[in-house]
Amino acid sequence: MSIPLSWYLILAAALFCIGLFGVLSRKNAIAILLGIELMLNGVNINLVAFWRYLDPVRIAGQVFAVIVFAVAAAEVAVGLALIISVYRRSNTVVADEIDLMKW
Amino acid sequence: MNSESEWIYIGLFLVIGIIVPIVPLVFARIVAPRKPNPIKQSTYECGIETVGDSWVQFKAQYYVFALVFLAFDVEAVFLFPWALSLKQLPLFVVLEGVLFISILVSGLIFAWRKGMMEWV
Amino acid sequence: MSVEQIIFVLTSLLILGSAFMVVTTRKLVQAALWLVSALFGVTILYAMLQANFLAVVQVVVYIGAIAVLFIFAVMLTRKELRDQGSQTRSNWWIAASLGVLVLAGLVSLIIGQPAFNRTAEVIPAGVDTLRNLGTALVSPDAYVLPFEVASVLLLAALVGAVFIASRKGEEK
Amino acid sequence: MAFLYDPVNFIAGWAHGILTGWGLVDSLATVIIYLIGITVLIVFAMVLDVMLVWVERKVVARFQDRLGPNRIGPFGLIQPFADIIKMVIKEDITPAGADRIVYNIAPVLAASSVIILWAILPIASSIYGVDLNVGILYLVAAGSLGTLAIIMAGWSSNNKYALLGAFRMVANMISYEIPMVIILLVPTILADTMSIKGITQAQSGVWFAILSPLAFLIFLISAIAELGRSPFDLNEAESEIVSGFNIEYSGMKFGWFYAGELLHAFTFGGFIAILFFGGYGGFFGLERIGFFSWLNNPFVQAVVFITKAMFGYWVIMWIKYSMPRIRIDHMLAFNWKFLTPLALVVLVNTAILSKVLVNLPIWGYALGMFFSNILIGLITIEILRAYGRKQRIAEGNLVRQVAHN
Repeated sequence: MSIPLSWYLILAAALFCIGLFGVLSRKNAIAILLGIELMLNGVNINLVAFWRYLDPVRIAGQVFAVIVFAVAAAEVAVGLALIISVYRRSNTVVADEIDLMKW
Repeated sequence: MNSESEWIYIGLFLVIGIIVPIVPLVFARIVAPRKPNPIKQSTYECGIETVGDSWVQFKAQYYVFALVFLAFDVEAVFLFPWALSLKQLPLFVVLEGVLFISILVSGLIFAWRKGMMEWV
Repeated sequence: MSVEQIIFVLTSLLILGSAFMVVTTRKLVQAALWLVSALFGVTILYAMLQANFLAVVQVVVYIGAIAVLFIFAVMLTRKELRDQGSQTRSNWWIAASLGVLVLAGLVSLIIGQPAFNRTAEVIPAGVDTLRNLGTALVSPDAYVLPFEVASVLLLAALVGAVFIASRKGEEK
Repeated sequence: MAFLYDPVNFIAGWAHGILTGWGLVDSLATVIIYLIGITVLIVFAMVLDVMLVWVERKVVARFQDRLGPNRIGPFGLIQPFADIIKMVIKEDITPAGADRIVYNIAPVLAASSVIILWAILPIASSIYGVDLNVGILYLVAAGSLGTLAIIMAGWSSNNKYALLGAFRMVANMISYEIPMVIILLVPTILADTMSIKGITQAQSGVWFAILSPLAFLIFLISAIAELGRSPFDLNEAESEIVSGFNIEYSGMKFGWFYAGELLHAFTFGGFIAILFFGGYGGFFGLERIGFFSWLNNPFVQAVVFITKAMFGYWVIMWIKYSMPRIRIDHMLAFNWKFLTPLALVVLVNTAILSKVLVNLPIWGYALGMFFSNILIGLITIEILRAYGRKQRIAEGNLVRQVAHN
C-alpha cells in the first residue's frame, strides 16, 4: 500500500466538489439528484479510506459506508418519486419552476 | 492468494473479458461490407414508416416496481453480513435478522394492500 | 511511481472525468450512464482499499439499482429528454467558483495535515474483515441499532415513495 | 506425477520458474502467468460457447420433433462455425439516430458481464480463477452489469420496440433479482461462507438441494428469469415486439447478445450445480473412502462439474421449449406476491433451523432441514389451493349472475 492517505482524501474532495457544482448549477431536478449521488460517493471514499488507513481491525468505517448506501437508496427512491409526481402535476422537472410551496 | 492479488486477477479478467468480445467486432469491421443507405438505416418497424420518435410514454408502474426492488435489494445486501455472523453469535441474532426482514415485509404488504403491486 | 500509484491515478482520472461529464452532459440518460462509469471507478478504489464487500455492494446497489432507477425516472419524464437548450442555470459560474473554493479549502486542509501522509499498514493476518463486519452489524454492543434503523428507513422510503409515485396518491 | 493431481499450479509453477529464469521480476512473472491463465480460461469458455450453439439447436430440434443441423460436418457439428463466419461477414447496420457509442458498447458489455462470471467458477478443486470471499455477491454484481447492457442496447437503438423490450426486460430482471439474492443467503447460511469454493466444499457430505429443495426451485426460477429465457422472454417476445432490445442489431453485435445468452445459461447451470448440487464434488463423502479416492482427481472433478452444469443447462432448455410466454402482469405478480414472500420464509426457516439443529448429528440436521422445507412447500400449495378455490367460486358467482340477468 504505497499510496498516501491524502491522495484518497483529495480525490474524495474533488468528487464532492464536482457533485456540489452539479447540484448548484443544474436546472433539471433529476440531474441535481445525480450530483447528490456524486457527493455521497465522495463521502464514502473518505469513510473507507479512513477505515483502511487508521483502523482496519475495527470495522466502524465500513459500517458507516454501508449505512450511507441505505441512506442514498432511500434518498434516491423518495427524491425521484417526488420528481415524477411533480412532473405529472405540473409537467416540469425544472427545479426553479417547482414552486408548489409558494403562495 | 491474498486479497490484493485476487483483485488484480479480477481486474485482469475484466480487461481480457472486454477485449475478447471486441476482437471479432473489429475483425467484422474489416471483413464485412459497408454500403449504408437511408432506407437500410431507417428504424425498423415491421415495414411501416416510423412515426414520431422512440420516446414513447412509459407506465409509471415500472417505477413503482423499481422502487420496491431498490428497497429489497439494499435490504438483502444488509442481510449478507448477518448471514455470515449467524454461526458465531447467539440465537437472538437470528431474531434481529427476522425483525429486520419483517419491518421491510410490512412495506411490501402496505404496497400490496394499496393495490400498487397490480400492473393495471 | 509504483504500479499501485499508476492504477490509482488512472482510476481517479476515470472517476473525475466521468463525474465531470455527469454534471455537464446535456442528455440525461447519458449523464446517468456517465454516473455508472464514475461509480465503477469508485468500485475499483474499494477493491484497492481491500473493502471486498463494499466493492461488490457498490456494483449491486449503485449500478444495479440506483442507476437503473435514475434511467427509469428520466424515461418517465420524457419531455425533458429532448431538451436541446441549456441544462445549466444562467448563474452556473457562482456554483463553479463555490465548488473551486470548497475544493481549494479542503485540499489546503488535507495537505496541511502531516498525519494524512501516512501509508496503510498490512491488515494483520487472521483478521477477517468480512466476518467482522457481520458481527459488528448485529452484536448489541456494536451497531445493531443502526442496522435496525436502516430497515425502518428503507420501510419509510418504500412506503413514502410508493405512495407518492402511485396515481392514487395524486388524486387526493 | 504432480501434473495429474494439481495441473494448474504445476504448469503455473513451471512457467513461473522459466519466466524468472529469464530475469523477469517476480511480480511481473506472476501477472504474465495470470494473463495466460485468464486467456486460456476465456478461450475455453468461448469454444464451449460455440459448441453450445450446436447443443441448443440440436436439443430444441429434438423437443420439436425435428433433426436440427445435420448437413455440415458429422451431426452438423461444424454448423456453429459456419454461423460465426456468416455473422462476421454480414453487413453491420447502425440505425440512423442511434447513440453510436452506447450502441457499440452494449453488446460488448452484455458478453463481458457473462464472461467475468468465469473468474469465480470453480471447475475443479484446483482449477479455478479466484476464490473471492464475496463470491456470491460477485455473481449478483455481474448480473447487474448485464441489466445495464440491456438498458443501453434498448435506449441507444432509437427504436420503439427496442426501448419497450428493454423496459420489460429490466422490470423482469430487477424483479427476479430479489428472490435470487434472498435465496443466495440460504447457501451462505448453510455453508457459513460467501466464497463459491467454500460452498462447494461444504456440500461434500450432503447437497444443499437436499437440505433446502425449495431454495433450489426458487433459484432455478429466478435464474431463468434473470436469463430472460422463456417463459420469461418478454424482452424478446418475437410475436409482439419482434426481438425487443436487440431488434436493430445485426452481424456480430447481434451474435454477442446471442452467444452471451447461451453462455449465461450454461454458466447458470454451473452455478446451480455449485450452489445446490455440490459442484465438482458432492459425492456424499464417498471420495474419502480409499477405493474411491480417484474422485479427488481434478480431471475427474472437471468432468463431473461439466456434466452437472450441462444437466442444469438442459433443464433450463427443457423449461424454455415447453412453456408459453408469461404475461407481464402475471410475471410481476408471480414474483412479488408469491416468490419473494416464499423466499423470505425459506430464508427465515433456514436461519432459525441452522441455529436450533446445529447440535444434532448430521443426519438429524439434514432430515430436519429437508422436512421443514417439505412442510413449507405443502403449506404453500394448500394456501394456493384455497386461493384458487375462492377465485373459482367468485368467477362462478359472476357467471351465474350474468346468466340470471
